[in-house]
Amino acid sequence: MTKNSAPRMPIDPECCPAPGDTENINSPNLKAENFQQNESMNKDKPRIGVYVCMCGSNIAGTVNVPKVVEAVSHMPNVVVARYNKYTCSGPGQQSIQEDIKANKLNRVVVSACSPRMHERTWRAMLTNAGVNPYLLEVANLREHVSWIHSAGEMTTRKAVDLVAAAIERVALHDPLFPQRVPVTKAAMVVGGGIAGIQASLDLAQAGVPVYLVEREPSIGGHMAQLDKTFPTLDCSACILTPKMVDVASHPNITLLSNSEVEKLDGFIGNFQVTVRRKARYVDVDACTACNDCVKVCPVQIPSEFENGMAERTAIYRPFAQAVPNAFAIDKRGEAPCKAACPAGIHVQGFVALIAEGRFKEAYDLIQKDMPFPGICGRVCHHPCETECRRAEKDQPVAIEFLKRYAADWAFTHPEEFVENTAVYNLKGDDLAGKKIAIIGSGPVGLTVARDLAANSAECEIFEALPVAGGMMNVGIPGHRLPKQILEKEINDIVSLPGIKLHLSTPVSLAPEVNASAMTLERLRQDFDAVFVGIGAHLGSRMGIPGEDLEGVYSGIEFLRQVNFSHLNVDLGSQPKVGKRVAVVGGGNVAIDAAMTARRLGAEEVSIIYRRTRDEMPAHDWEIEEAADEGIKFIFLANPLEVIADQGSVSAIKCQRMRLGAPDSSGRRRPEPIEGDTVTLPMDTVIMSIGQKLDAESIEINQGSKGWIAVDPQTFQTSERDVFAAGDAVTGPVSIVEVVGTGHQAAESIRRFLCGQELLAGLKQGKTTKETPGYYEPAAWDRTPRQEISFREAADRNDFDEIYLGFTEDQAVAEAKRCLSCAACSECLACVDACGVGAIDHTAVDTFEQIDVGAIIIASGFDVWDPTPMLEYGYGVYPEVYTGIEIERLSNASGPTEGNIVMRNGEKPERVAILHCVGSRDEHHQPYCSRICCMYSLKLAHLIREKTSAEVVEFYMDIRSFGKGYEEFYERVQHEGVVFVRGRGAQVLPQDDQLVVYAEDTDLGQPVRLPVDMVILATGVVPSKGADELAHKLHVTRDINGFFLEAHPKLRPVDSNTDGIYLAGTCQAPRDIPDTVTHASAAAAQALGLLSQPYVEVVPTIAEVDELNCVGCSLCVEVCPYGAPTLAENRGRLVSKINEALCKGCGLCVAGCRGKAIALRGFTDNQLLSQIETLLQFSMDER
Amino acid sequence: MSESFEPKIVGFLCNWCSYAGADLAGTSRMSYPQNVRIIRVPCSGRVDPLFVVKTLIDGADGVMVLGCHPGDCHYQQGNYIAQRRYSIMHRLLEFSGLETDRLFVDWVSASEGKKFSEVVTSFTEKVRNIGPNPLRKKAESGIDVLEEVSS
Amino acid sequence: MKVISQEQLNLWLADLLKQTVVVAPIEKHGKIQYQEINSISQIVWDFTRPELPPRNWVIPMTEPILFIEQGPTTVLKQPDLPHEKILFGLRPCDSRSFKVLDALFWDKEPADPQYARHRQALTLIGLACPEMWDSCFCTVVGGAPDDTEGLDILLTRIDDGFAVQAITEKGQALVSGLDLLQWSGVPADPSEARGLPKLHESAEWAAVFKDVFWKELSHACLSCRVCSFVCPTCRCYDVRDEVIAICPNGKVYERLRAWDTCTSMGYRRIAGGHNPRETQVKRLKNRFYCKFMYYPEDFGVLGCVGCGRCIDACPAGIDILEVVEKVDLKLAQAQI
Amino acid sequence: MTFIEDQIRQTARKYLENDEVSCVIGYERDTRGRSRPVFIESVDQVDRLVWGPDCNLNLASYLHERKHSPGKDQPIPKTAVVLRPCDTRAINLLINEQQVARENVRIIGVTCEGSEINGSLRVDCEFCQERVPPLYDDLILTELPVEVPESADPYADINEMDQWTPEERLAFWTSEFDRCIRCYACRQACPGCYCFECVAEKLDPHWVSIALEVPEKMFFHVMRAYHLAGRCVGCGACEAVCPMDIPLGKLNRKVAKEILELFDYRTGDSIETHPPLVCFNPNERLNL
Repeated sequence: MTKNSAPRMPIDPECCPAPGDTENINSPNLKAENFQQNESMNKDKPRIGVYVCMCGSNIAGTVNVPKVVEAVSHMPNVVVARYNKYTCSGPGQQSIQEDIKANKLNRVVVSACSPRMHERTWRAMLTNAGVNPYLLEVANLREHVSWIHSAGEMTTRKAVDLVAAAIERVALHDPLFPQRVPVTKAAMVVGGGIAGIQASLDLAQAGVPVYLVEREPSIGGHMAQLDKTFPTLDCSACILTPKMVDVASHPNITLLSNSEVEKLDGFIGNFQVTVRRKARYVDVDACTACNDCVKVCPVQIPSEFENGMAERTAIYRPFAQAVPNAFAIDKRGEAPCKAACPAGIHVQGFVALIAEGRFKEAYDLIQKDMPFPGICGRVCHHPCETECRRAEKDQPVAIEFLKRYAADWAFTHPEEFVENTAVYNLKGDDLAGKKIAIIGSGPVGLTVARDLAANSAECEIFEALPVAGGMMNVGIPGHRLPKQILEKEINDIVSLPGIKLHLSTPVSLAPEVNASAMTLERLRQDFDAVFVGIGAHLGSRMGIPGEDLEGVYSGIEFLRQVNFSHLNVDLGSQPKVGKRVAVVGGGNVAIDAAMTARRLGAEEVSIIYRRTRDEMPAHDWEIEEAADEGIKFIFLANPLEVIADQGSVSAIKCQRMRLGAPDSSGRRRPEPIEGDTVTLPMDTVIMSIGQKLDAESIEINQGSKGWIAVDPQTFQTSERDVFAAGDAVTGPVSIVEVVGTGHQAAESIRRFLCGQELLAGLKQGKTTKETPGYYEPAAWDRTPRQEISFREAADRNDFDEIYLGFTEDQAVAEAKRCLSCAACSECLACVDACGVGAIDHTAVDTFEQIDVGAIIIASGFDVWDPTPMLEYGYGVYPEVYTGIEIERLSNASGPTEGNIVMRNGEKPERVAILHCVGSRDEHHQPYCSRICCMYSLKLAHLIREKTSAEVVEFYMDIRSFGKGYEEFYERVQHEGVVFVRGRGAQVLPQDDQLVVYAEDTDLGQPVRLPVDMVILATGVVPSKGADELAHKLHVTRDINGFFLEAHPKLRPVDSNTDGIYLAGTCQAPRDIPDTVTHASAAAAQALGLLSQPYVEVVPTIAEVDELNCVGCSLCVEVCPYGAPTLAENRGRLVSKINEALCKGCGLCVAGCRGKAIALRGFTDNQLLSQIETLLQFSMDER
Repeated sequence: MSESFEPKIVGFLCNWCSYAGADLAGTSRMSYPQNVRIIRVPCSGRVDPLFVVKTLIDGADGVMVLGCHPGDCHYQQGNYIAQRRYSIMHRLLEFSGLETDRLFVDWVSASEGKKFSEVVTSFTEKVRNIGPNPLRKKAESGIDVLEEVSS
Repeated sequence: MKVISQEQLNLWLADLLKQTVVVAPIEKHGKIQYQEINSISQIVWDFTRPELPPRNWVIPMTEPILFIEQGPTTVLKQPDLPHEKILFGLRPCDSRSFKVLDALFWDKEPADPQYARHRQALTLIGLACPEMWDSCFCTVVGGAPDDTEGLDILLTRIDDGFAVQAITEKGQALVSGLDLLQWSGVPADPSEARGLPKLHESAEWAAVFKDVFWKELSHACLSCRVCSFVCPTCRCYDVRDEVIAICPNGKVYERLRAWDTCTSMGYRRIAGGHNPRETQVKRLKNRFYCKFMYYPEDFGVLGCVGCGRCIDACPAGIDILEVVEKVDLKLAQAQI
Repeated sequence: MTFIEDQIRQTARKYLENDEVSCVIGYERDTRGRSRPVFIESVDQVDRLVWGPDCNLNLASYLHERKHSPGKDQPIPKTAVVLRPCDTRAINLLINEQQVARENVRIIGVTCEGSEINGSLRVDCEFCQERVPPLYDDLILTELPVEVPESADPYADINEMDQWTPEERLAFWTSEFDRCIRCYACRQACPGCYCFECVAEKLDPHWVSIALEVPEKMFFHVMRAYHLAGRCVGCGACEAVCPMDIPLGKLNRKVAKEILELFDYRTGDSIETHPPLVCFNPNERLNL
């Protein structure tokens, strides 16, 4: 030990003697063997030394220290009791060490400052004196007594109680021996701003592997946004980018951009960090940063890097010098429209393409998932529009009509589609050589055929009718769906290579093999798999008298006959429609039948429905179309009998109904009104009350309602090689839903034929997404939804289409109404544009566990948003800017290429800079943000330099404390910048200008200054997400939300979790030089830890008394670290603690009912003796 | 209630937040009444609610248990479980005849020195108003008992 | 035989109450208990037997038996002398229990000082039972509903008052001042000749010690302490020093004695954790052997007075009389 | 022999005859006509089994004596127990706490008409809606369907006490605990109290004085209620065995009521649910 060497233990200068008075104290060196010779001594009867520190006058000024010593000096086991001026000082410690030797002390009570301050100091001292360091108790007489109470009896009494309790408690201490755990020689730096960059480089330079985690796609942080840096005015990018490149190229640094810390386990020297690698959708290594993707991206959203003053595309690179120099796609979950679409159409994508007039691409995109764009664009029930978020603002985007527009455009521009549009969709050749039979050519059969053919399968479609298209063709009348569109879209599919269509070829599903007919059995022999998509072509019957009469049709049969006649198919005769037609039912088929009957010449068409309009399952818009055409509705009536007159229909007798209680579908159940019937004269009756499977007995299993039974996820039937989907499985549903099930069935068939697991990776039902952070535009244009033009009801007497579609202008205008909810529209244009195939829109977040020994938090700051300070009008008056916005304007790579101009492009003539916006303000941030004065001076200089405008700074105090700062202030003053001492009170507009109102406190006068531009010098706040990060890393934050250092003066880079350090502005506002210094300091602290071979783990951990443990497993349940487990001991299960995992929180100890777990150093007996003494200690001698 | 009644209060403070908060109150010289005696524990989850019962029976007039704010626990979940334990114990003690205000459980962070001094002040005042603890087993100091038996 | 009218008795008791502490059966919390009274009107006259035995008055449930003042020289202090007390209305079985306790604590040297101090301060006035109640079996263990054993005075209810028997000199002296009428009648014998089992001599019990029936009996035992705590003759206790004050020069302890029992689990555990009576059967059997074998052999009196409290109180329905009967049966079987 | 007794005996016979269990725990009548627990180990003894409203213990408590192997290489005995609905909830608790393995227990669950303590219906039974055990292997039916009482506030008595002043409550409990003799019958009869050594008797750590005075008794009862928080099944065995008729159930019912209100939890619903004091919900902020 040498005199006058600097102390190694940190000592609070506020209360401690000058360093010269202190002695060198060795740092703790706790080894069990050090205590071997003293083991017996430690276990002997307690011999306690009590030391009450006066702490100069810090304690002694308030507490009667001699009286405290006197009061406890005769307590049992107390051998020595003394007071000294500074117990933490060298002489103070030495006197204790001498006492230990002279009086064979084996326990020590120090009554001084908080144990959080010097407990380590005393422990080290005990170690040096050969006493186990855990045989120490510290009574806190300073922070908890002398500093908060005034001198007096009560205060001294409190001190006595605390010391006496510490004496009673220390007698129960046992020697403890910390475990040693090796240190993982790697570090993680969280945050890639200048602090994180500096810390990473320092650590890497010293040979430590570093993982730099940055949540944005590029490192650089706020410094990358700056133009010049004060006071030297060197270009920010010029000094930062070389360092960024160093990070990228340093062999010891692993850069994890676009990543966030998800979870932290472990402890100092042995952390396990789980990092979420957010999906970037662009392969960083493959991306050449060529910018081709940006050219095709249809989405424009404000650039964060430019503070919203410029736009960027959804696939982007934050700035040109980004590191890693690769693009990323900004996705905010799945757009609600796409999520709602049963067929999975990339809705936002095709809408975005239409908005840019890229109709061919739009059509191709729709085509990927929807084989019938034109059909679906006309008859879809469009759940996408129901979910459209634009509806929350005004009306949903007209997605269905936009889809129709794209399809119609494709129909009218065949030259753009030289090759069959569906062919490009080729996915692979998995199924080359496989043969699949498809029964039914409806939408589901065609979808399955197309999907399988795209995988090079050979598909043969067997259609019972003489026309293809199923219900699309024979169930939907022409005024809703023109035949030429149908023809094109069906033809697009059946003309694909690998698809063969057999019309008029019915297949019997009956189990009996009928030699003459084509049967399922035979198809199964000839094909590798069979798909059944036979739809629901049989109309249900009511079972009332007169249903068999001539002039009574089922709705579905009626429509089919009419469609046949339009298709020139000779199958039965055109239905005859009388003057008065009754259509029974409330669904879409009923509406179609009614409107068709009218077109066939009926004079009076009535829809009879047993409930009311509110309960009608038909779509609202269809009901309205029908009403417009004069169709009558007779509600609350239920047919009882169709009455004939001479063999043909003459009337229908109906039961009047009323609505009763809701049934299982939630609709109110109709109940007959007894005795109330009505007879309506009718010539034709069309029964449209439901559809059934058109097959009686079939080979595969049927479900409860007669539909084909399939596995709801795989669509496999009871026979392994037979799959089914569509209406035949689900009952009648919309085309888009049928297509969706077709895709799934086709995928199952593909997997079946490839011998893959059918269920693997399938979504279990509809996945409920976590609330996605949809893109919220700051403003949205108020264009209303485009109205589609249609033919007037009076003209609609033929089977020509009712709706006429959008014009090109309408389509583009309507598409521009899209709010781009998911940011990236998933138009997939970038995929095609990318020459190196770096883009994968299906990427998902991945998780990586990284083991490190130390962590440095460098999560930085956010610029405060001054919108809440309404008096300054930020966000209201365009010429009010924040400092960082002017940085971008001034920056040569910024939106104005370095010209500081107003929004109108002209240079300002007078600019006001308001200081301390939101800082030093009890309503916002009470603290000084430290950087604003200096950057305001810098901006003033730049504005003077670039525009010669007059610059007036409204300030409270100028804080120019750093090296060269005051000189810079001087310089700016000489450059003619005007300084007004006084806080800006208000900014108001006046005649194309803004007027700043303030008080000049030097003159004591109000100031009113018209200016062209106002710059708000906003301060800094903790970065968004700092709270979450603090929770994940278990570190605490101060009252303002900055991370809290372990000691404000002596441990400014340690967090209060061992092994986690703080760098830069995450801890407090600071400028670049200070940030870099702080970061290097943090790196040095981390290096100190990482250069040790091991760390010692606290020995104050839980211990099980296995004899008394009943094995109830409570401890196992409550432990956050999984330290206790149940293990067998003498034939029963008892708890055992894994010492390496236990952190000593005592949660299990407090929970253990039988008190079979103890927390070393905090045993029940120790706490009980402390409680007892605190409450019962008497100062009176007996 | 005599004017001179000085309640005895014991506070169990978690080392990481509340004890540091109390230290901060000291460092910031934010004064509060002398009645509280602080016991440092690793976590509010260490403080078996039975300590509260025992402390009251041993003669305390009020007991405070302070821990980290929810989500800030140094040990991840200690304060959450403590919260559940005390929600039950507090109601049980009330039901057994204890005045509600004799037990105070709250969250004080390391930066809330001001809050600490405020809660101690207001709690002391409350307990002073309720008066001495009726559950207390032993007399104010053991000496009184001795005098009784030897007289 | 002398008689005393109820009125006269009340006056006498009121007079005694002025001079000394009187303990008598009163109703508290719906239970009959021997408690200190402050008015004659509190006394309950018609009762079977109090729920708790009177031994609380010689071995209180909890009592400091010594004070220890730690310091440079340790000072020991005895608690105060107990006050003189009259225990009035004791049932003969309960009075008999004092003889049982005396045998251990008082009769043989060294006497238990604290017990002796309590015992010396007591005068016992009994109240004969008018009948034998359901669970009573005093006659099996050598007692009787009108037994005078242990009493200073026995009162027996007759038509219009109480027959007074002064048993001891202390009793004689107490009633000597009273103007009592002579009565020539004889109180009815309340003993019942119902089929109570025969109690075997202590030596014979050894023969059934290993019988399996003990194990069967113990299945239901909950290892609680009810039977012992209601027993007038159970006298096991635990002693612990507890801090009552922490003074600058040392702590003050009181040495507490509190009831304990052999039926509870930790009773026989010794340092190091070993427990020779770890199983329920061993503990339960000990209770009966203590009453009927160990105690008579060591101290010459039966350890049971036949009050039947444990029969009524046992939550598991363990019946001491059934045990006696079972032993009789087993011994009879063994002879055949 | 009643309808219920006949079924209990038949079930016991079945188990013993098939050697499925080594013992059936039920009730018998003693010579004085009172019910008491009985351990039937052979078929010829099954006719001792009885049932009645005074069968008010929780026989699941006896499983603690039978949960370990009786000796080296001997299997853990299998036991059938006659249980009321509330009693069976204790089985779920004990399985959750790793005390009892389901395969070692056969539950003879009795459809419950309510049980009595000292001849009057238990408070819990007055409002009990659960007449059929939630868990059983054999369901013992009553001759007539059990009438489930009108659902009323089962905690009316507790709510009333909550309205009292603290002084009144303290006076009430002081008077009740005054006569407690700390015999621990309540604890011993409780299926949830199964520590090797209760804190009330432990020397190290030394929490409670041996003194039989009100503060010690209060500590003991408050501790027991707290330790049973979220674990008490409300079987009332503690009250049934108390020789001093202390209304101990009130403490447990108070806690059960709070647990239900705070955590929507009832003990013993299933073996998976942990008592609420063992787990937490990070989003909850309780009124402390």
